[in-house]
Amino acid sequence: MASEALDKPALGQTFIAGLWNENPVLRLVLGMCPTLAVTAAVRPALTMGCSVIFVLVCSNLVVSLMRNLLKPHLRILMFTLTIAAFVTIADLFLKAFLPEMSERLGPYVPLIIVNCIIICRAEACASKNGLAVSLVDAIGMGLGFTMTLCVLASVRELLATGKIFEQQVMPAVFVPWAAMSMPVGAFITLGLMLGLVNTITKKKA
Amino acid sequence: MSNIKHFFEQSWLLIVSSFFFGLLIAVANAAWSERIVQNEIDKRNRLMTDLIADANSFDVAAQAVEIPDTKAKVVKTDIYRALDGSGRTVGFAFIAVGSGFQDKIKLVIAVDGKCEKFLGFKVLASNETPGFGDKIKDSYFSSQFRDAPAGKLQLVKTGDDKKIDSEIVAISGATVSSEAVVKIFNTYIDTVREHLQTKGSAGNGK
Amino acid sequence: MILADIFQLWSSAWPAGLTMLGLGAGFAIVLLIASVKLKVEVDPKVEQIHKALPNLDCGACGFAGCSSYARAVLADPELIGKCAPGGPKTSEKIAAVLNLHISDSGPMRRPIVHCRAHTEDRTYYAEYQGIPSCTAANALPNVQACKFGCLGFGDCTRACKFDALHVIDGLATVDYQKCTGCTACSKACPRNIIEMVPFAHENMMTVACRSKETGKATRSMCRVGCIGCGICAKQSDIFKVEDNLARLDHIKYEPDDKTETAMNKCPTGVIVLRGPTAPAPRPAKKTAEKAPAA
Amino acid sequence: MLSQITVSPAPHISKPLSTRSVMIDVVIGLVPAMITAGYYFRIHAFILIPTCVVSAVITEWLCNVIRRKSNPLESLGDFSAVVTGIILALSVPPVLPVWAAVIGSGFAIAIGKMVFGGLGANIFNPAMAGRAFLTASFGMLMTTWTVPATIDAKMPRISADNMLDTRTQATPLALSKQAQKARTGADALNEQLRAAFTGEVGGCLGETSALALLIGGIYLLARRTISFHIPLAVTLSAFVFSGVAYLINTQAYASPVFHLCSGGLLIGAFFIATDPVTAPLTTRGMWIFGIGVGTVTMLIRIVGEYPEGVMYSVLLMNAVTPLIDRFCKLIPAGGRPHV
Amino acid sequence: MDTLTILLLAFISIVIINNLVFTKFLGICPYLGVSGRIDMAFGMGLAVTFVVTLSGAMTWMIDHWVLMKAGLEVTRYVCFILVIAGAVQLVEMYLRKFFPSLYESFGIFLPLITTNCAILGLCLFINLWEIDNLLEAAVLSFGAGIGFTMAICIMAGIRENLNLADVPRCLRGAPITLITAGLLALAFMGFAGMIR
Amino acid sequence: MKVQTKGRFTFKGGTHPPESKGLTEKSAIQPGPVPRQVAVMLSQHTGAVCEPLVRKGDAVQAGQKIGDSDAFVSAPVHSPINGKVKEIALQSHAVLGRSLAVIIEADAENNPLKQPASARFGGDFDEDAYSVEKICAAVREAGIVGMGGAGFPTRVKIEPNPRLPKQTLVINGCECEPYITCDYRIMLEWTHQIIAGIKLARKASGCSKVFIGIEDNKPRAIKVLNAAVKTHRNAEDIKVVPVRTKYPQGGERQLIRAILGKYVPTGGIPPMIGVVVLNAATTAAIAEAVVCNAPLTHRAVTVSGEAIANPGNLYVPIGLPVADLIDFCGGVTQKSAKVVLGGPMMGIAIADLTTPITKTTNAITVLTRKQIGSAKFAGRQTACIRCGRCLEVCPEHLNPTKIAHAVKNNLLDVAEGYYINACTECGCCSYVCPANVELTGYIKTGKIFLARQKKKMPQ
Ligand SMILES: Cc1cc2nc3c(=O)[nH]c(=O)nc-3n(C[C@H](O)[C@H](O)[C@H](O)COP(=O)(O)O)c2cc1C
Ligand SMILES: Cc1cc2nc3c(=O)[nH]c(=O)nc-3n(C[C@H](O)[C@H](O)[C@H](O)COP(=O)(O)O)c2cc1C
Ligand SMILES: Cc1cc2nc3c(=O)[nH]c(=O)nc-3n(C[C@H](O)[C@H](O)[C@H](O)COP(=O)(O)O)c2cc1C
Ligand SMILES: Cc1cc2nc3c(=O)[nH]c(=O)nc-3n(C[C@H](O)[C@H](O)[C@H](O)CO)c2cc1C
Ligand code: SF4
Ligand code: SF4
Ligand code: SF4
Ligand code: SF4
Ligand code: FES
Repeated sequence: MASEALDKPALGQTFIAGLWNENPVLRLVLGMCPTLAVTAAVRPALTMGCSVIFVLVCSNLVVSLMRNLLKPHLRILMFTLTIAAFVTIADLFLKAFLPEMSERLGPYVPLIIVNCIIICRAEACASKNGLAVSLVDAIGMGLGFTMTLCVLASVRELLATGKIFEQQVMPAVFVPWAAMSMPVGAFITLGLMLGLVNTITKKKA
Repeated sequence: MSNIKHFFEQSWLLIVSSFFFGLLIAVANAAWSERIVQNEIDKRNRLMTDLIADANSFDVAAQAVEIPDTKAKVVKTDIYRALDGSGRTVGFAFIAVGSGFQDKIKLVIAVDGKCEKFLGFKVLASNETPGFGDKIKDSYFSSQFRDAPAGKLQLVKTGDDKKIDSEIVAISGATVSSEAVVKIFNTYIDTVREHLQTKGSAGNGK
Repeated sequence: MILADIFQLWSSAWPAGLTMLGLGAGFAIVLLIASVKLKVEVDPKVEQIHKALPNLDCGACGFAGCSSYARAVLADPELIGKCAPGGPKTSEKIAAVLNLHISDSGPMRRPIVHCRAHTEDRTYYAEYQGIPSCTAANALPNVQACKFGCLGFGDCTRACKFDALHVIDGLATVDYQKCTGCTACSKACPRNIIEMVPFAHENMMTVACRSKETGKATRSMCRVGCIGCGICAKQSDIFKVEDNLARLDHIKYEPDDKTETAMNKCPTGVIVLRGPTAPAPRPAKKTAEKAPAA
Repeated sequence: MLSQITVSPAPHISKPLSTRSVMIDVVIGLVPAMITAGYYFRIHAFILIPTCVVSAVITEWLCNVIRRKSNPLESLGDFSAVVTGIILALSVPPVLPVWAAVIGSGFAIAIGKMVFGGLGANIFNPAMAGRAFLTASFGMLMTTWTVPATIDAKMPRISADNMLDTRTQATPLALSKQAQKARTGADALNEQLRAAFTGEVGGCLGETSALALLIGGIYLLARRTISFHIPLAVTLSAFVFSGVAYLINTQAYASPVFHLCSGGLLIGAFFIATDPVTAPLTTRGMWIFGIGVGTVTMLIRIVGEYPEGVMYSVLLMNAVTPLIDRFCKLIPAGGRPHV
Repeated sequence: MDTLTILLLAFISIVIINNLVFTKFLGICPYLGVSGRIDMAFGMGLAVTFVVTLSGAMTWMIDHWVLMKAGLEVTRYVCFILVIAGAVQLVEMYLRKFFPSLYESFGIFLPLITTNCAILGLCLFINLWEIDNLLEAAVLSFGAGIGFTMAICIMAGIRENLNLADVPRCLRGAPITLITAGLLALAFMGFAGMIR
Repeated sequence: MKVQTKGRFTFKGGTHPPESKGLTEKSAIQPGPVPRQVAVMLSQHTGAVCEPLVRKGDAVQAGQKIGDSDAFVSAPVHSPINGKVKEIALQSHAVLGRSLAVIIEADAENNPLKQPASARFGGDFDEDAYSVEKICAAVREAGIVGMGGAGFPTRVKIEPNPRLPKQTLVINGCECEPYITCDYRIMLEWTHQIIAGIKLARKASGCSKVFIGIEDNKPRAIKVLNAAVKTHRNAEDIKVVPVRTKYPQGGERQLIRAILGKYVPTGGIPPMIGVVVLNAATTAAIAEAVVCNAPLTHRAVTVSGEAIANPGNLYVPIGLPVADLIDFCGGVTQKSAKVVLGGPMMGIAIADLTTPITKTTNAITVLTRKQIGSAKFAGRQTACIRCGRCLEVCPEHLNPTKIAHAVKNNLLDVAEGYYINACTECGCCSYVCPANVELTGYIKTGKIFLARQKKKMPQ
């Protein structure tokens, strides 16, 4: 308990950490599957990001509430259960209100359940901190994730179709690079992006 | 006894929360399931309306019609009847599935009220390669099916895609996907026409 | 009205709720029984490290999950810091667990490089065109005249995981601010000139040379090498000259006047202070024999 | 007197051979293919080959600059980027737009080679990686061909839309694919054999003339720039595979000789699969690699959906090259040491 | 086509043509994390194959025989993940207790797998593809595991080679692995459309 | 009867560097310079270093033992000249860098040039006069070590050893290194001495078969030895075997493979398969030691290379500085770029010309920049292009590029997995590499790393 009080992080710092220093995709290299799968265009990426924020916030809150009741053997099971429940709700919501997106994202919405980011935050943050910190952490992490997804998706969408948010931005003579919307484009763009981030952070250090 | 006590000590939280979450999901489902079902119907209806211009409302003309697949399997599909404002049958539509270049292709196919002409198709779901197979959605390909005679179609590599007949000109570079679409048409049309004509749902343009 | 709605919801929701209840209870029972029946004893240290880890089983460390990483770290402490989600905090915790067993009394040992010659101080007979590695160069006879001094190809730099050692003008130089005393550099040096010295004082004095050549030979090879003249030994008895080389007993070293004088009187200036706040050694005398050009 | 002497580990002499000389040999080996490309496709060849070479070289230079190499020009001296550029140019359709060629060579060098650390480090054949990217991105452009200038000086394009007179103008392999689908007409393909041998058919710039490629290949073999294992394994396994198919149904499947002479099989066997960087090191590994390339090529040609498979089969076998190398580890002359 | 051919084609298709890693982006985290050495990669592959086969079949059974019958499809995700997590944990404990050597060779990878989306992903895809018999679901699951093993072993081989290369510093580790995976995906496009 | 001089036997791998033997192969062995000062290294062999037996200022006689050791694997050293011990000090040493040497100032008046002993050996030799013990003792006391390279004490090699019984004696007259011709000249000029040495070694080691392996680029040596063997009694089992000219045919593992078709186990030594390999010069030294009771104080050295004004073969005292030898051969021309002790493939490049020659120094090769070729000069090295040439030429069937790159990236376990310790450092791989990767250098370095790691070098 004492140590918990000791390294109780400042809210602002927690928030920023999620955005950059501990950005789940760029720095922790977690949750790569949705990152790759849904970033062919910005719109599904954004939807995915929002769903993740929703699940992250809810599960962090619930876990934070339960944190003193958790028993070691069933801890991970509890997390999984909580997350799965909220993912189901998010999935139902998408089906009900954004049917197009739901179809596009397909099984990648339920796959949020096993997205390492969420269990990671439940374990590393929510199970050790109070409601406020957990909430801020969830939002920070979620936004970090969403931002990264959107950047990646805009690069890919731009090159693959010449559009962003389905709006034409490239001049008409531009011939779209179909490969960018294929797995190749996903892997390579993300790889180069991680490389770029590595260079930037190295320089700062 | 102490075992049971131990058990509850350890896992009451899990049990209670599973129940709680079960309820939560069920409530969400109960609240939104109608919308979800409605969404699907809306989408189908929208596509069917696109195909059958005069359609005003739809009803089910035949349920679970069995279509003999090429893989010796049997697939079932519903046939919907489109009615115009005055209640006349203006066409029929059904959902058809077949394998494309990469994955399954799901189409909505429409025929006219007498089941003599196709009214075209819309892609409900497909996973074809962007830039290749996904051109089946493009109008220059799909418009070839509009008003084509409702019978066996044929895929040709070269020809006039403006001419409306039973010859469908393949998309260059995506012969396979084009072929898949034509094949879906051919798989379904005989059974559907037979069904409609023998069951008497078609032709009595009332 | 509201009650009716709730009743409505409830009646449609209870099967789901009950199923989940069943599932949850079922798993709880099975796992609990299993955890008792199938318990395997593990090393408590592994357990401790395992606890310090985030338990994500994400595989980012390159191991098959947290428990195998825990075992690996215990076996090889150099693997600390591979857990990306845990970050530095986790590394510190693991270090804490491991350090319980390394607890070491006495002053911290830190490396001292027993050479003070920079490139311009040394004699070279020929240009070396081989692999830029001290070990490779040391296998050849004449990469530089002195067979005892630093070669400056930085095998030690590459061995240091903490970026605490750099070759500056051909001489390996320790950055004592960053050095953790891990001994990696001293094991890497093929000439064995990096000694782990117990730093009883902030800065330690040393004879930065290992050359056993005669004074004359040393002079022909290096402007700053120890010539074994014995002046230092006359000032303080912690110096001893053997095999043409003065040695300083680091254990006995005290920063007093005698050692200070010895340092200042050394004709080649090879007695120097090393440590985080050590002053720069006095410049080499230009009078020493100039080496023939390489 | 001895002021210029140096010391270094043994040995102190070396064979008068350098990476550059090896690469230049390959360029020389490709000259016949480039000449036939120029002869049959005229202006297209004269534009595409220099474009690819120049953009490959510039990309490598740029990557070196980005990596802050002390001398970004240094690595250009080994000529490997030139080879990559030429091979990429020779393996694209003659009518590929120049901008696409630039993108292709850029991808080939930047993603195919430099991100792995430059010469020698790449896992995949850079030229083929570039070509695969082009195919995935601009499928239409990569399947649009032209009639050789010697048949029709206007060089009309051939693509699926305007295959006016299929006998003379479609690429041989497209015809073979059609025959496979129709399950008839493969025997007629043999008429094309002579044209495929000299190169008077549609196809990628450098692949059409089996004769030119054979000359170049034999030059490389004679100069010992390449060893015979890979070319032999590729052609042999392709021959066997297509031979079996041919024996099963001569109407549906073209003859093995036709398969060897058409498409990219020969340029693949002699110049692409032999890229030392991306092929196995050991002799046994080379056999496995070659057989893999030949078999997968034929698998794609005969069973798969694409008319040609050299590019994919080379890339696939490149991917397993490290595994091949690992499992074809040499045993020391004195046996494995007993420990 | 007889059943055997269909199963065989389904198997080949999921191993090579619709490889989970290269076309469906599933299981990328362990694919990046545990592909450093071939022996580790192989162990991981085996563990995934084992678990995915088990859970593919089990979730199919639960889905078809329980949930669909009872109209409880909404709880599908929760049930799936609980079944997977529970089964994995049980198998791990069991192996550890009774087959320590087997546990050492691939059991240690099991906990890593619960949070691996290849498993849940495949179960969801089986549901999406409307596979209607248990055998096919099992074969598909097994094939998916084999496909993952193949992919991760290839990558491990490549990475062992890259250890000896001068890869730009900022690209070492995950970035170069991703780029390589991209090129691999490009190479595997050669098989596209081979089986439909 | 026509003598077969074409070699049919060889091994898999190897390469063909330019032989460059024409520079010296016609020059007979002549006495070297009159020494003013010699530095006799106390460590000239594999095994324990000798303790000096003399002190500064002592007067020494030619042939006097001046250093010895009690260790089994060691060999004493002797003064080659009359003179006075100037000091015992560190000297440049080709292998050890700096090592203790007894520095002897020559007695200016009383120092006759030593002549080779070959004159004392005629058309036949009767080894029965010498018992096995006597041969072994004489070989040890004379300080004979292998003169073909590693300098392993010869007594240890030929002495009967019940654990490793020997059946076959192989005499290594290949001299596969470019430039070097001293063994060739010895075989031509000291033919009968060599055969006497062989007979003695055969007797001591208890071998029943003897093969003299000679590369087929030395047809004269093959003919001369063949003829000489015929004049000897009890020499029917001594066979002269021409082997194919290919580097490193003279490596003992390769020679055994070529002649006997047997493989020395990896990490093992020839006695494990019942074989002893002796260099031709070593046999000559054995004969001299046993018959004339003369210690090993002089040896034949080839001084060659394009940068040497008058290349030749010299009979010189061990301990003579390299500079004296080079000067005696007319000094170097301006183009010199590298001074190598030994041949260009395995020799050691030195820069301190006061380095004395040792028992194992068979040549001094001074190369010009042109001979060195593209290698080693900055700008001509590229990354490995994985061409596989190094694998092709490696006589030990290793994967040099994998090993070297593993060492470069400090992955010693990988290097070990590719059998780094099986490398004989022959240099073939570096020689053929088009990318001029320093394969042999890296492998050598890797072996040192490994040895240090194994020993866990105490600080
Ligand atoms: C990357 C790639 C993706 C492709 N995707 C499709 C596809 O989705 N649908 C299709 O019919 N053909 C696709 N093709 C082309 C087919 O493989 C094949 O070449 C073509 O169908 C042959 O027919 P054609 O006569 O129209 O060229 C693709 C080709 C490539 C290179
Ligand atoms: C540790 C060691 C032990 C050896 N023991 C024997 C031995 O017992 N008998 C023998 O004939 N040679 C022995 N040798 C000598 C080797 O077989 C070999 O002849 C020697 O290393 C010289 O070989 P080289 O000049 O090819 O390098 C030994 C060598 C070493 C390094
Ligand atoms: C690569 C290589 C080449 C060698 N070439 C010769 C050679 O040409 N002639 C020779 O006598 N010894 C050569 N040796 C040394 C022999 O392996 C072996 O040590 C020697 O013949 C043993 O005889 P010794 O103990 O009398 O020196 C070579 C060794 C190696 C490793
Ligand atoms: C025999 C030989 C064949 C080559 N083939 C190719 C090739 O197909 N594609 C390519 O990009 N580079 C090729 N190269 C050049 C070079 O090896 C290649 O760019 C390297 O992969 C770059 O690291 C070849 C080189 C040689 C010696
Ligand atoms: S201290 Fe040793 S390892 Fe470091 S540079 Fe000097 S010689 Fe090399
Ligand atoms: S290797 Fe270790 S002891 Fe040496 S300088 Fe670095 S931190 Fe200090
Ligand atoms: S010879 Fe050189 S370039 Fe060829 S594989 Fe060996 S190290 Fe690489
Ligand atoms: S130096 Fe070693 S690795 Fe190279 S060829 Fe010779 S034995 Fe083989
Ligand atoms: S997100 Fe798919 S395995 Fe981690």
